[in-house]
Amino acid sequence: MEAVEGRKKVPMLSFLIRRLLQTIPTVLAVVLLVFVLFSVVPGSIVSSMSDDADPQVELRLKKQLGLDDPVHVRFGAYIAKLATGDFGTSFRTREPVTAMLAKRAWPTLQLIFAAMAFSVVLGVPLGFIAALRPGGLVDSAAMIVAVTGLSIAKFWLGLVIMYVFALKLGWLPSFGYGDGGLKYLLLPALTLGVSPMALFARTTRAAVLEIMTADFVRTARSKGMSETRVVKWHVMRNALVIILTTVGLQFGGLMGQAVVVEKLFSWPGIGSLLVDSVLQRDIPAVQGSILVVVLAFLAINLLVDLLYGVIDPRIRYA
Amino acid sequence: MTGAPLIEVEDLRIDLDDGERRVAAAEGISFRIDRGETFGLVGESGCGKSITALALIGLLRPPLSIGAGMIRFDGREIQHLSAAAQRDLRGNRIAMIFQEPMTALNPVSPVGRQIAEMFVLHKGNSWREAHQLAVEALASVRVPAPERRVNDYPHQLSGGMRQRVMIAIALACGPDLLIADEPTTALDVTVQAEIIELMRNLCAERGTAILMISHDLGLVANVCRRVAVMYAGRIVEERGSADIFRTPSHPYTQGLVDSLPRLGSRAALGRSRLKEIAGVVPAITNFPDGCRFNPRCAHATDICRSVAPTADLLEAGGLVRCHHHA
Amino acid sequence: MKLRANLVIGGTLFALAVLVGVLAPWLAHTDPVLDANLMNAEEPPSWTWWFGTDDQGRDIYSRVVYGARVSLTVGIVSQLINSVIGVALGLSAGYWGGWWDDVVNALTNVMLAIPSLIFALAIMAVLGPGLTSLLIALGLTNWSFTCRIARASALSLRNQGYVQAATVLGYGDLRIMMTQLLPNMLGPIVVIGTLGMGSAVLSEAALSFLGLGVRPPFPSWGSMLSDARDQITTAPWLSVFPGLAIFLTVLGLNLLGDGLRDILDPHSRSRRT
Amino acid sequence: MMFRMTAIVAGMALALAGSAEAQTPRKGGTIRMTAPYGSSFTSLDIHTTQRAQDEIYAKALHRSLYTWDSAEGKPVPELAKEVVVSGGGLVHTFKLRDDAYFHDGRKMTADDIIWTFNRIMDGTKAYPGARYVRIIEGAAAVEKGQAKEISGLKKIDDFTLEMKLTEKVDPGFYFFTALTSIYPADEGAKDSFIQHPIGLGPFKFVEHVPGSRIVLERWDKFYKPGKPYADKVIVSIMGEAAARDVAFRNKEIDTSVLGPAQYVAYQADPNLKGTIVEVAEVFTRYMGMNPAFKPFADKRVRQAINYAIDSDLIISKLVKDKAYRATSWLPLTSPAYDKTMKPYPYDPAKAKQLLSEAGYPQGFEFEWTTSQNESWGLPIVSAVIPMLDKVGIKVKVKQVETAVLAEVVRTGDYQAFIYSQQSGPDPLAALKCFHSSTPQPACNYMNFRNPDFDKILDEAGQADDSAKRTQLLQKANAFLYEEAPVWFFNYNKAVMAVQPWLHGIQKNPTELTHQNTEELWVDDTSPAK
Repeated sequence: MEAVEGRKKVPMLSFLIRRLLQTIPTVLAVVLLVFVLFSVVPGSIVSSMSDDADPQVELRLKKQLGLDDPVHVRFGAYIAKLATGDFGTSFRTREPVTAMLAKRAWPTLQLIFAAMAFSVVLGVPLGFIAALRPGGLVDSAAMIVAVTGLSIAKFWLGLVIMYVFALKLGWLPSFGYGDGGLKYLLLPALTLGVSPMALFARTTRAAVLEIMTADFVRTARSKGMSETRVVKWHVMRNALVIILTTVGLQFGGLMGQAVVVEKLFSWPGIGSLLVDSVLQRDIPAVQGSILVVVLAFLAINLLVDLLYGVIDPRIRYA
Repeated sequence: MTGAPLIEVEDLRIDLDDGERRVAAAEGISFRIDRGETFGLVGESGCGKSITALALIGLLRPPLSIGAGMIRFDGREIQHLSAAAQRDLRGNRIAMIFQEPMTALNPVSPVGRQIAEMFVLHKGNSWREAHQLAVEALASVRVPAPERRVNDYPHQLSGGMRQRVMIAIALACGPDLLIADEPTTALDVTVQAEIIELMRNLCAERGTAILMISHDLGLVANVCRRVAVMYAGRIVEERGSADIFRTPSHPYTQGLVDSLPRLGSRAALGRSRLKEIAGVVPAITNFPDGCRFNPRCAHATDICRSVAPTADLLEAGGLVRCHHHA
Repeated sequence: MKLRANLVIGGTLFALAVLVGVLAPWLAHTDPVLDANLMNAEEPPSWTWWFGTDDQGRDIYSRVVYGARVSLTVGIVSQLINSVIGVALGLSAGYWGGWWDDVVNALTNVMLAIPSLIFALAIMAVLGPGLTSLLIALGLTNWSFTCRIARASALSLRNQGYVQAATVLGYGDLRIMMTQLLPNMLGPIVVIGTLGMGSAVLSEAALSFLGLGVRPPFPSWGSMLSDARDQITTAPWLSVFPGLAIFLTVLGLNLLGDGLRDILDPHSRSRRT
Repeated sequence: MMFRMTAIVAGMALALAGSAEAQTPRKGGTIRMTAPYGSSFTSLDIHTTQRAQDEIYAKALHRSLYTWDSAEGKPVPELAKEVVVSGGGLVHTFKLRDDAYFHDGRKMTADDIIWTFNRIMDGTKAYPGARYVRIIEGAAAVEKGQAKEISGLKKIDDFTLEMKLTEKVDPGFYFFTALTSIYPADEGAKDSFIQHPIGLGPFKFVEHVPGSRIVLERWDKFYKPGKPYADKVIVSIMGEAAARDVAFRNKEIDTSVLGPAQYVAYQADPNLKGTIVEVAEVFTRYMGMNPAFKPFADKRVRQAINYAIDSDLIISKLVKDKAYRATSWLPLTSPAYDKTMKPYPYDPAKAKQLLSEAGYPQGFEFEWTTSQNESWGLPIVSAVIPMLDKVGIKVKVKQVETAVLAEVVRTGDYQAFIYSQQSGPDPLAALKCFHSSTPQPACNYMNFRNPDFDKILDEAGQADDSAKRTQLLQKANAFLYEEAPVWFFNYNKAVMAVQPWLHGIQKNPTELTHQNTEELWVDDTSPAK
């Protein structure tokens, strides 16, 4: 008789746990990488604290911070503290890095998710529309816009957006976080969202075009379905699987670009903290910021993996 | 051949437009199928049989299009109908089963839903009703435990099961014509017979005509009452199934019959049986002048190389397109 | 038809940029660094100064022309480093498998987890600004996709008949990888490389903006654009021309990449690079 | 027609501005300042940070023993009503205010000041303010861990404090910055303090959004009657000049520090011209030359460099006149500035001649360490390179981060560097940086050692008569001109754009962004509520 594959439903929880365990080596490697990288950084650490500290004070300070210990001892100590959620103390502000990061996390999340929402909401439909009449006017226009969006230097685009929407049109505030309200979020999110939007439009178009040639689309048409229904009932969900992959990966790119956008718009996120800390040799803060970005990225991709299961039944958490 | 035919194709030409020039991928196609009749279209891949089927159901997509000719369905010309009117026929009165059940079903949609769509589209049922009808449809194609299976996704079913689902979809609205394009080619040999049997029985029960498309003359002759053989975009011979085996008139048909294994061992062999005709099928863009079979034909004469043969009526019934037919 | 337009426009733009870079000494009117004359500072574009002059009186046209050298060096060399690393790791991992594959996989996961611009920023901070640092920073941080593709192709190719035949003939691993596997995966790698060059040029601009770019006085488009941002209203030509140079070059590379993909890698239209 | 219209409107705006100045200060409103030096504040513990950025908010939140009086051009007592000097100029007795309240409502006493200074000298913390407090006798011992409390500080009663110094200097120059802000005793050591700082200033802390802004509101028990005027002060962090420009034009902020390019743009714009406030700051920009690098050991080479560079041209074309030509070390606003002094003229021939005399007729090559800074960094270096090239001197540029440059300068790990160094307001302290006794990491970055110079400076330090003292300081300054340990480039001209509705801006030469916020007020044309 015909073999029938059983339906194995591994509980999502165990999948989650396994995936979390899998990320531990990655996280450790990132910590090690950043740690080693910055153990060779030029410029003494104490000089980031005070201009002309007494040499004795400097020595005492180094000892206090454990900077005289060999690298592996320092690394061990750092990991041990990390495990308790302690990212160390900032050289620059003398605050716990954990507290600094906590204050910066929300604005960055806001910015990244707003940019992501904007780029998905605009880019995906644009790609769909373009794909419905490949080679047509809409398609050509959309793809020109998309490839343009991918080819512009981000900070430059941000400046232009700032000039146009804040100064010339006067619609929105040009900078800052204000009271955290939406109007402050729009311009930075727009700036950040343009290139992923372009990317999503292109990916979606390519995905839809590819799926439109699939056999099951022909089947759907043979059922007497209109093109709109074909797209809605059969193409959309399949395209989403591909788009979702791009979205997950693009979060990483967004976090990188957020550094530029946050600096330009005086947005108080992890990115501007990172740049500040890098320029001022505040190593604990640099390590903390990078680590948080990496953790966030891994978490988001875990979420994306879970979403796959919702969208694509072929994926079972086995 | 009594009564008005269900579908009548007259002098159909299908064009291939690759942007620079336009060539006829198939031309001069004429045949008719009566209500409840089984009709086969046989030929090597690339001979134009599948695009002919797609033309009937209105699924030709660029670069392919209908260049000339007429398709009359149930007394109505359908080749120039509006897209919406064509959609009303499609699935509802003309249905189609495809070769590859693995890819012909949407991988991210439960099979039940894919059946239910038919009822929602053509019968105006609600999704809830359609779902119930889908269970019944699954049962009718003898899928075990249909209440559970409706919620399965295609990857959870075996090849044979999937093709049963395809049949359920195709027959859901009780169409007048079922086009089956190589319905069993991708399946295990043991499953093939079951599927053919199922399809034939269901169609017979409902009075649905079948247009079966295959490279396998034996299979088609077994299922269908009449058979047309296509070569290089043209129908070269059309006969009753029994006749075509006994007295093949076209040299190509002859070759096909000769290449068939003896009765009884037919099912055991793969698809390499057509190889025994010497030479290769010409490319669409490079059809030879005269009779298109002439480069491979043992009986070819000068006229075969210059003048395209017309379709001649045979005394015993049927048509053949050969200067030297018996 | 459209496919060719991509290729032709993209190829032309990129070739033009390369040509300008190569011919810089002949195309430029003045030395981009030494011919500064503060008496000529901030002249708008004219017949004498085609693109105007900057605040130090240097000819922007000549600087943009020479800037092509720096920016394209950054784009091409850093991407070359990425491609070599990616292919070497991916190919060997896919071919040999085993523990080495695990190691490469883990490494790739780490690289994927750190956004490349942030990683490049960290490396630049450690190495200090400058062209060499930039090449290292951008060359070490963007190879994970190349690696994945190379690994996947190697995995699927190593069981092919002709590869196994080569093994039977006693070819060495290196020889098999170089002669049997590499040529068969070159298509997608070239496509990723082309698009990667474009993003490297943009990353250079971004790092310049963050204060960690190429070390002047030698001009790069990114540093010129970044330095000109305060004068966007008073002396727009300072930013327009390097900005245009970046835009056209990256646009060219993107179009070229698309075009190449259609030809070399037709099955992966939707694969992200 | 258009032009006349504009002129009339501009004229009206001027007239309005003029009459507004005459108005009595309005109570209420919000002052929206900007912090332009980077994308964050370092810390809410102002003792830990010496960045100019942080003092911007600290001027509203905190008070020190002295404050800088921009009108007088010197530090004046702030928390003391009277200062009596005795003991040969070493003992200062402060009669403290009895009406200064911390933002938690507690009255300030002498204990708070003693506690604060002891804290700053905590050697385990390396507070940058230690450099100032060290002038008090016994402070260094506390820093080294040899004593618990500074012996030179004595509480006479709650509102009388005696301070004994190690040197005869004006303590005002040491205790006017926010680095020595007075904290409430004990409160200042609590963990909560860094989250919610408490000071003596005219505004109290409301919130800090790290990387974005600090919000402060009026402190009703501030000791100056009727002040502060405004209800609220917002200090927004805006490091990007281009972004700040948009925000200022868009009327989203009340103050914006201008760079050279924007200085020109604002001067050219009739709507913005009136917003410009400028002041000569006490910073000297220069190229330091390492005497350990052989060519630079020769005075003639150092002079030749001063002759070879057309500093005036760089200042007018590149710095857009946003600087004053440096004659020697002491800046224009310094009390000991000699107005008769002339800078090195641009004379490449003379430079070549000096180089020949020094044995470098073909020139030489040196490495020049620089930051990216637009006013005293790379752009300047780039402009100088071709000028030095003309006299045969080749330059290799080494670009580093500002933080690294500070380190390079302190350790002497350079052949030449370009820098901006505070050269005031106290001329004696400024010139002390060239005294042999001053170690290189402190501020003697060129490791300058010259007994003749030391002698002049020591005399100046001992002089009781201020005219005599000034004369000696001028002599020392002229001595530096001759020795040319550096290329004297320029003194900074700080430029800030201020919206027409913000009044009371003080031209503070120590740092223009550091404003005594209680003097500021906004009229009702401000778009902020």
